[in-house]
Amino acid sequence: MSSTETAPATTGEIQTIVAARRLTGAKVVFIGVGRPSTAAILARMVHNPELVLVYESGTIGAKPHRVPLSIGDGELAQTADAVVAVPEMFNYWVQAGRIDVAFLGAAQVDRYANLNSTVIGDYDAPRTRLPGAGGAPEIAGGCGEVVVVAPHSTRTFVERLDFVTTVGHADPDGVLGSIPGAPPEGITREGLGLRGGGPSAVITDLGVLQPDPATKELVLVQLHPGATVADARDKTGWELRVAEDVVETAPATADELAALRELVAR
Amino acid sequence: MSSTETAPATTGEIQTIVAARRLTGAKVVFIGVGRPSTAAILARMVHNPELVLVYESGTIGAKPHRVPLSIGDGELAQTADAVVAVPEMFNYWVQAGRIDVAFLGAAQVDRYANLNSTVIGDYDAPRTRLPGAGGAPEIAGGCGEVVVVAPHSTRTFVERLDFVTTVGHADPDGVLGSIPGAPPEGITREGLGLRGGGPSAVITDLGVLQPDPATKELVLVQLHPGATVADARDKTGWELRVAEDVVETAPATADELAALRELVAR
Amino acid sequence: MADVVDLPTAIRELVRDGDAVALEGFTHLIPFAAGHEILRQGRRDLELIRMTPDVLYDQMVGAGAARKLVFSYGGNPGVGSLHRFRDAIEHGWPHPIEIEEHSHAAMANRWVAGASALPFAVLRGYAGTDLEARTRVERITCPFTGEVLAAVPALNPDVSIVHAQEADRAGNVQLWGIPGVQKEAVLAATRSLVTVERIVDELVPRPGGVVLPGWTIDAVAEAPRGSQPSYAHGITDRDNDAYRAWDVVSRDRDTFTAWMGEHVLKGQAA
Amino acid sequence: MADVVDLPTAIRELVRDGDAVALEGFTHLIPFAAGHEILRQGRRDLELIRMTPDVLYDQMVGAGAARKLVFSYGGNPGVGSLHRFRDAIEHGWPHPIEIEEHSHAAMANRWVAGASALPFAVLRGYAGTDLEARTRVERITCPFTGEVLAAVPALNPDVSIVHAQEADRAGNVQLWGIPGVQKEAVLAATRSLVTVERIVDELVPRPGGVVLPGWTIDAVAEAPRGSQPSYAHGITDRDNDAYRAWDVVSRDRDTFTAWMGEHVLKGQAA
Repeated sequence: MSSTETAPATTGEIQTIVAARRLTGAKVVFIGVGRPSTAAILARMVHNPELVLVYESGTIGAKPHRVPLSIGDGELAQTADAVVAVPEMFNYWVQAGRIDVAFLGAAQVDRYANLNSTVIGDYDAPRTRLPGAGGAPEIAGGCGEVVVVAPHSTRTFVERLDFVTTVGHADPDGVLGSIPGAPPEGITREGLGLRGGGPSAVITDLGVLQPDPATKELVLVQLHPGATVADARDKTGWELRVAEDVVETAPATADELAALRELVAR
Repeated sequence: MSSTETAPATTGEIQTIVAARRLTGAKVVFIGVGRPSTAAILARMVHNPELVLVYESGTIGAKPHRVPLSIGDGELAQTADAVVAVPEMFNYWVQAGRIDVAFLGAAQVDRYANLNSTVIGDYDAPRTRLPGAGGAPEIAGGCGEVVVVAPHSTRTFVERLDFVTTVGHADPDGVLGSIPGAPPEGITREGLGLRGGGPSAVITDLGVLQPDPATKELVLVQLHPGATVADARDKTGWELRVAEDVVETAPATADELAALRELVAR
Repeated sequence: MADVVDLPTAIRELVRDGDAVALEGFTHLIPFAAGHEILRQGRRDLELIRMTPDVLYDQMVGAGAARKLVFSYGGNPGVGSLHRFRDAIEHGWPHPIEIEEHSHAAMANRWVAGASALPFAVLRGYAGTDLEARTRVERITCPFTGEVLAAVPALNPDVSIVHAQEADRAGNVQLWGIPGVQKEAVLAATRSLVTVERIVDELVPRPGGVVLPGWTIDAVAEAPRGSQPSYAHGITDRDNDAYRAWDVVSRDRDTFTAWMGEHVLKGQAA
Repeated sequence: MADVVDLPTAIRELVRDGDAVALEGFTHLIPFAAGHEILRQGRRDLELIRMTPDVLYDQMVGAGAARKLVFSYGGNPGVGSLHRFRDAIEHGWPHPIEIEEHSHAAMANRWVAGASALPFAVLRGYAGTDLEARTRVERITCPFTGEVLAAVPALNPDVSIVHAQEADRAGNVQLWGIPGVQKEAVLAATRSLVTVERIVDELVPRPGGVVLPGWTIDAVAEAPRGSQPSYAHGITDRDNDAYRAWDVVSRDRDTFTAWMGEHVLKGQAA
């Protein structure tokens, strides 16, 4: 297919395509619905046909042809290598650390990639009540690494979460003071007993943030075509650190874009 | 079939037949191999066709046509209503108290129907090493009632167990001093936190012992045809209590005996 | 053996005002017909337990049947918010409800403990989160390694209700496809009801089949299409349009009330 | 993905002297061929873990391969004693072995904890028994009810080996019939091997089928009839006569040694 006949990638499409690329070398990915599911199916189509998709409904090795609306659609069970009960999924598979990569979304993300999916405002008198934890806390605790997929805006990228639903890199220097029970000098995820590596990237519609290997603070390391550092700073609710050598995201290839659009149209 | 053409029941046969009769009103029975298994299959043939047989191999509602050699014979899985993994069997079914009656054997039985299936002699220098606990401790802890099936002899019916593998009625008056950690005044099975009712009967080749409702000490309440109180006393390693109104076991009916012999011959 | 009865009879006999009631089914086999019958019978003041409240509990909460909600994810999967759930929590409509929320892993393990007659379950979880102060979790130390883990209390509802594909006339049940926590929910409850797509002469073992013997269940009721708009693997399909449409219906209190009157409360059998 | 290799290669790569090794299979699918290959390769000083040692561990203990035995029931089911097991414990032949014994419920829960990456499991058990002083069990208090329960440590062997009916060429495994603790044993181990009756082009889901994805297993080796004299449901039958005959063979040290030389140690492939 010639790219000259194809409309350019939207920011949402490039976000999905960048998420899919991160799965090129992965073995097993844990996914929820929406963009992460689309990205993982796209990765199987384009980059990594052997990628094992795991959904929290208990379907291991699902091979969906279409993007499922729920994480328990019948096609997932029908095509899975194994279907297990929910307790087994969380105990034998997630908690035991058998999953390489997990995709998670969130309503709020802080500079250490901690996540809020519980409530906006006060817990007892919420401005917006969100769905709640679901599998996220233990998925982020047990999987090898976590990739967060979220829209870049000051509503999402906040100085301080209204509620810590899921620990990313905690509060290693005590800057946020948001982890309950943590000492003033801060606490790491290892210090909390979490076993997986935690968030390795946050993929937004503007670019990619990654934790600084030493401080764990998120750093802008990559910008999608057309996005600027100024955009990213404007849409981040804290003073965003920017890498010295921000790379530009490689444009969506014709194959990626065609596969994505074909997938979404199924 | 006319009983005049049939050889009289052996003591082993009458023991099996009496065990089977105890299942006339039972709903769900947990059984091991050997005589208990034969008795439960016989009960399904003669007294209680709806009786649910559960084996610790995970087969629930097995309908064996032949007496299985092991508790995991293929016929049990083939004919079961459900087959579950061993952890589920012990956690969801036994521990949760879903089984009415369990049959257990033992190498030693004391006057409170506590059982030894671990060792004869000293644990560290055994005279005879027995197979060990298997499922017995938790089966006896969780099932509604336990029926012990054992040969009547002073080797089996002992004053004091060499090893307490399985608690029956513990040591409610401190007479035995055999329950580890129990106070001198004794301890009941309820005091140990055991939930099922414990042993309701011990069926031997001579008769039936049942715990006194108040003291829990085993009392001879029934004698099989031809057996005497003196026999039972001789073959019991403690001073056996005998009920005032010992009843004689109803002889094996022609139907029972024919069914049992047909079953064993299959 | 389970009594095989009609759905209104089963609900009348098993569900009482004030009960802790679990209608389980993880994205699959959600017992909508039974939930609707509970609403038609006017049950009130219920503690509603479910990992994923979904559209069904949105309807039950919006109808005012819930005193308390115990859950781990209150969303309309792939669509967005549960608007009645939000309205109850954010604005106390139609009346305020108590909530007790957990993570999925904790809820799943609470079900396992309940089915096992254990008072609690152990997991690696909750450390560092604000959930810990808002829910029922304690720290427990491993007596062998000294490691500190989370303990969560067993779930043992008064009644659990699940939907399955098939039962035989003795009330033995088989379900297949995504098994969720249905077995655990039935085994953990004091009373239980299974609604089924169909009653068959004999259960034929299926790949992935989970069998619940009839003697572990109180009642079985036939409810064809009883998990719609969720689905019964191999028999009905998930009605994704109905999930999307619910987003519109449920946004407005009056629209919701009218819809419930027309589609749920007026109906007679499920 | 699991490597699909021949059995001698698999054992050579996965089992080392001194390892804690579990060959599991609860009355069904007992991995005899793999155990025999371990003996042929002369592995020594093993900690042998199995709920039901059965004839296989009687052979391995009698052959002197075990330093320690971890188990819950050491009998020849339906026949009687395991004479080599008894001779080792009662008389230290061919050398003394350490034993660590549990109840079935405790061993099963130890496997669950091991597969779940938890350091311990909780059960109602051991209270009032002499086992408690002879094994690894601690008391633990429920933080919600105050009830005192038993805690047992997780099992996490260096290697687990199980037998199954089928694998595909990518090493995905399916077993059916009595599932025992095989899944847990594989998932709890650092390394794992599954021997199978046959390699197939595609795994067809079966009623009661338990699937272990190839990516959770280190190696798969074809071993037709590899669980005889136990059985592989639907493929081979339990050889009850061999279990009865073992009672005679194993009673006498010399008879045993001769039998092993002829039937196990001289053999080449499994």
